Amino acid sequence: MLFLDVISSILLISGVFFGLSGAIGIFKFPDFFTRIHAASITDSIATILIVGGLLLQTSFDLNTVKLIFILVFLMITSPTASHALAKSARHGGLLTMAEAKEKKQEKTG
Amino acid sequence: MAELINLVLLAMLALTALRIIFLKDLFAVIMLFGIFSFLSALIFINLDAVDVAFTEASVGAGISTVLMLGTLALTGRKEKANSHSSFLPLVVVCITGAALIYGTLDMPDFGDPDNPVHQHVAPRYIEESPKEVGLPNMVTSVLASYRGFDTLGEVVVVFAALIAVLSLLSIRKETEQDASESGLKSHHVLHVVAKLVIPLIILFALYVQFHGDFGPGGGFQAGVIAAAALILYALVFGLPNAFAVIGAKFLYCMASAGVLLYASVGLFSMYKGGNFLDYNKIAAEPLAGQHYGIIIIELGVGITVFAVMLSIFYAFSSQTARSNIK
Amino acid sequence: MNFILDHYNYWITIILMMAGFYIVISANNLVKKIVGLNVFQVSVFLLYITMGKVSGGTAPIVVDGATQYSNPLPHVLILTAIVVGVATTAVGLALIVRIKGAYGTVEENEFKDQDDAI
Amino acid sequence: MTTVFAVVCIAILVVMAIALARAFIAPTVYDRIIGINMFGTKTVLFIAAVGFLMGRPEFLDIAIVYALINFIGMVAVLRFFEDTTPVK
Amino acid sequence: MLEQHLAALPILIPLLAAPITFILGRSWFTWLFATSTSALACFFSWHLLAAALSDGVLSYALGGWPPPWGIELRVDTANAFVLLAVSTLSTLVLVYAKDSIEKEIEASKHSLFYTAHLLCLAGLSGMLLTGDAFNLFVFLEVSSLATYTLVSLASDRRCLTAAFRYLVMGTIGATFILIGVGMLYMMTGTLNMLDLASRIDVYESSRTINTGMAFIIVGVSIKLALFPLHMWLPPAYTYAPSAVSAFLASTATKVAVYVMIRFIFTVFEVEHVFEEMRMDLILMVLAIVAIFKSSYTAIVQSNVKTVLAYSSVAQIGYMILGLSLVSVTGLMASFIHIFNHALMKGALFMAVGAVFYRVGSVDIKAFRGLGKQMPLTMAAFTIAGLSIIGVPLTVGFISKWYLVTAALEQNHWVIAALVLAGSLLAVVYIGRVIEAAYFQEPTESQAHNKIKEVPWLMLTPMWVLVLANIYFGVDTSLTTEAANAASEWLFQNTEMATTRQEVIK
Repeated sequence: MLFLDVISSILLISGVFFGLSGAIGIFKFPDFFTRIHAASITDSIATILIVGGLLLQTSFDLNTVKLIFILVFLMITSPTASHALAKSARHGGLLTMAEAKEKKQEKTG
Repeated sequence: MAELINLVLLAMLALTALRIIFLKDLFAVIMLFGIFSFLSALIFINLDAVDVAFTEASVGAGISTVLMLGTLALTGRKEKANSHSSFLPLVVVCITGAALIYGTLDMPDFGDPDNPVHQHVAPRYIEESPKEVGLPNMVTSVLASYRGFDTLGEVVVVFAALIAVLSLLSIRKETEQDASESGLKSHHVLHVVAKLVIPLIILFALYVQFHGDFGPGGGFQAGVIAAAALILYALVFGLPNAFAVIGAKFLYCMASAGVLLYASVGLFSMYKGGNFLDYNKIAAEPLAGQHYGIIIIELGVGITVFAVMLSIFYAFSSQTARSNIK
Repeated sequence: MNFILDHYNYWITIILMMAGFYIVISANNLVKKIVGLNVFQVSVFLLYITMGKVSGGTAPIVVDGATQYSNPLPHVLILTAIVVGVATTAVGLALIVRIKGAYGTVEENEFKDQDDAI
Repeated sequence: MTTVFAVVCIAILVVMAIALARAFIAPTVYDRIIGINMFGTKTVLFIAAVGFLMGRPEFLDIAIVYALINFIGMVAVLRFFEDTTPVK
Repeated sequence: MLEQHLAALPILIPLLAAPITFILGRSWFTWLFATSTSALACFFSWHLLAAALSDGVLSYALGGWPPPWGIELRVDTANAFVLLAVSTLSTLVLVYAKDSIEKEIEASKHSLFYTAHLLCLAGLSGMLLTGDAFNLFVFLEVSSLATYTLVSLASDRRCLTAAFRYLVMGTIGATFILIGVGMLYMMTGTLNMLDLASRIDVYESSRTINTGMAFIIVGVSIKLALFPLHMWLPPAYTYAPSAVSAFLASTATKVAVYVMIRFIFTVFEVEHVFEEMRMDLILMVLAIVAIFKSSYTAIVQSNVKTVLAYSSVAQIGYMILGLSLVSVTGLMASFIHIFNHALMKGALFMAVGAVFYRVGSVDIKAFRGLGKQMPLTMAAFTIAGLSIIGVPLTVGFISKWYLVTAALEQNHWVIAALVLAGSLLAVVYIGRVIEAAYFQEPTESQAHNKIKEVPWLMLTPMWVLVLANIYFGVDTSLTTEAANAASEWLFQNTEMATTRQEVIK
């Protein structure tokens, strides 16, 4: 039992670490597409780790099923949402940092 | 620990509310309102009100936000600069706030078990309802049995909202040509994922409907979640496709049927010689009667709420589609 | 000090209520008015739920080993009130859509001017 | 184990606060939505963790609701962009 | 079997009929169905009043749960009396509506009109009969939502902004009531009104209770359009369809007045509200300002419906004035005026609606020369108008008589004089319309096309109300008996409040 506790603690803490790094990322990265990259990838890994850590704490009952349901659901929807958002932003005319630089150069040059 | 979480969440909530006041971009206002609902639902969980949190999350953050966005798509995103003075409103607010603060001075301490609230009516619900009504979820017992008439009123309010929205916005069936226009047609990933997710949501709605006696949830929440599944379908695949799945006329009948189903339980108990909504009289055994009664009325609530929420969404959405095509 | 600790919850709720109330009466844009109305109502719900909490209690769903449950009655009342709130919101938003169609604006002073002009 | 849960809960709260800050002040609308989306997913995890912290994990239902409402909200936002951005 | 459920039937019948009306769709059968259910509700409320007069209080425990735990319907003479007025007016308005709404509401929305009307009736009945403070809020919202719908059904675009303003004000009012009820609940732990009354004693002079009371009174004041909070009412009544104005003006605000009376008398003790908090002074001043300010505004309006709407605000002032006198006679005057005002305002709005039906406008210019062209309608308008003024042999006289008597009982000479002066203002605003109708020549355009009398289905309910105006002005036994019983019961009830605690336990 203790062994499980240790593993789940490690999973939880590392999940939280990824979550925090993602949160810092959405402030620190320079343009929208890098920021969404930081957010979506850490979101997924943090979800897997934290829900995984919690799963080890259940005693294989209805709660386990619900946690797995949450995991599956988030794994499907979260990346989809990020993808669709990036796509929307692209359609809305948002440029990456490199493109913006290029455009600027074209204008000045 | 619980107090700390509570304090942090309340602080976040207050900041969100203050941010809403000063934002001029209405889209951001609505997004922050969604967060506001989410946060308040978190506080509800922390204060042990799981059923309320369930409802607030699905209604406040879900349905309300979707409807507000639908309205905003028609009315424009920017709030214009406010020309009239904000002095009088501020005075009114300050007076009201001062009155409320004055009122809190004699309020009982937060969370004290000796508060009058926990001493008078509630003990019976907590101690007797598992025996009298036979359900582990006391909120469901009180909602559906002790205060069943309130819930009937609540269903009627929802029904009245349908009447109001229909009298204002007509649901219009679109032609084939429009059908190709609406929906998020460029997002292919979304199409696949939505097809995958919608059955899961409906399954979950059914679970919430029938598990509401034992855990958080019940007819209202289930109705909203089921409606959310179809709203997702309509958002992704376009309104005409959603009409093909479930038509407006059918929804109207469902909405009425739900109210009538609820009331018919009451009428049946009157026929059996009890008062209105007296489930004890429905079956030979009072406990069994309570059980049947609650299952049926929860079903009635679920049906009405599902139908009304979806019809209201249809009404808003068909306006949006119309303006977009123009 | 104890008094503050025992009442801060109410006070924050009141600040929230007043923030919502201020938005309702000061906003010129109807959509924002409706948002304010919602903020106002949700804060009132918080007031109710706050009073239902018992320290050391748990959610009012019977579970083995629990002795203290929080008060279920405020929860029931607020469930009803939330539903009423969403119904009002829906009607308000539908009215806004129609007002936009009829006047071409959702700013209160602008359509007032239009009405006065007639 | 309780301490681990407590630490996890607080850490998630911090992440939520940062995401909220992003939603408050954002260079573009899309950044705001990133903040909100992140806030949503972290809330789901928070509810799950708090359930274990409080010793009543059966309230995971609410986490599921959050997850799906979050998704529907995102789709509604995308739909809003689709409806309001003029077609070229 | 029905005897046992008498208290619940006036709420349940329209409540159940509403969804059925909605499914029935658009046909004359829908109208017949809605009208007959409303008539049925009226029939039962008549029985209910009879039962209340003979037996005193009727209590009905919904769901079979005994009061503080379950929801109770509590019927006494006071609410049975108001209920009778509400359900009677509802039935008459529905009869009237069939032809009236043809001109004012799109055909596709007729069934929605009937559904919303029945929902509104159910909500108002629920507000009157319920004995539970939170249940009151729920029914308040049912009736409010239905009211917003009814107001917004008109074809004039200004009805939309009127309905929106009404919605915002109404929701603020309802939320205030919610806050107030929450504070009461917090201090007592109960929601049942009787139980609240007995437990509030224990916490006498609590600041929370007083704040809660203030919020409830302000919230209800918004709903009943007490003077500074009345801004939603004139546009809503002006731009709503005529049948709706007739129904709302004669019922919705009256029910709110009753709710206020009920809270003051049965929940908070009357001594506490009026003697310690001095609410009577505030209410009295506001009522008098309402009478003069609104009557004056009514005089300068050109839209006749707006005139009547402002007149309604003034008349609400009279009701509150009666209440603020804090005596059996004063309260009795309020109750009599609640009933009588329903009769007169119903008839007046119906007459104006009839003018709109034929002429297509309700501007005062449109009334020129109508005395000859629509003799029956204008005669109805005149008699009901005289009743508003308070001419003897009409019900208006009876209300004013009791009000003045109540004021004189307490030697408030000034107030008695002010009531009479208020009537003089009513002479002006009603007189303007009557003058236009009888003594001015029709305008060019109107003289050409022959204006006929409205269909008999519109005339009948109008004249029923007009005749009731005269009948109850001559034979006052029913109104005074019921109102007297109601107000005596309420006053005696407050003295019992201290001893009731044993009864509950």
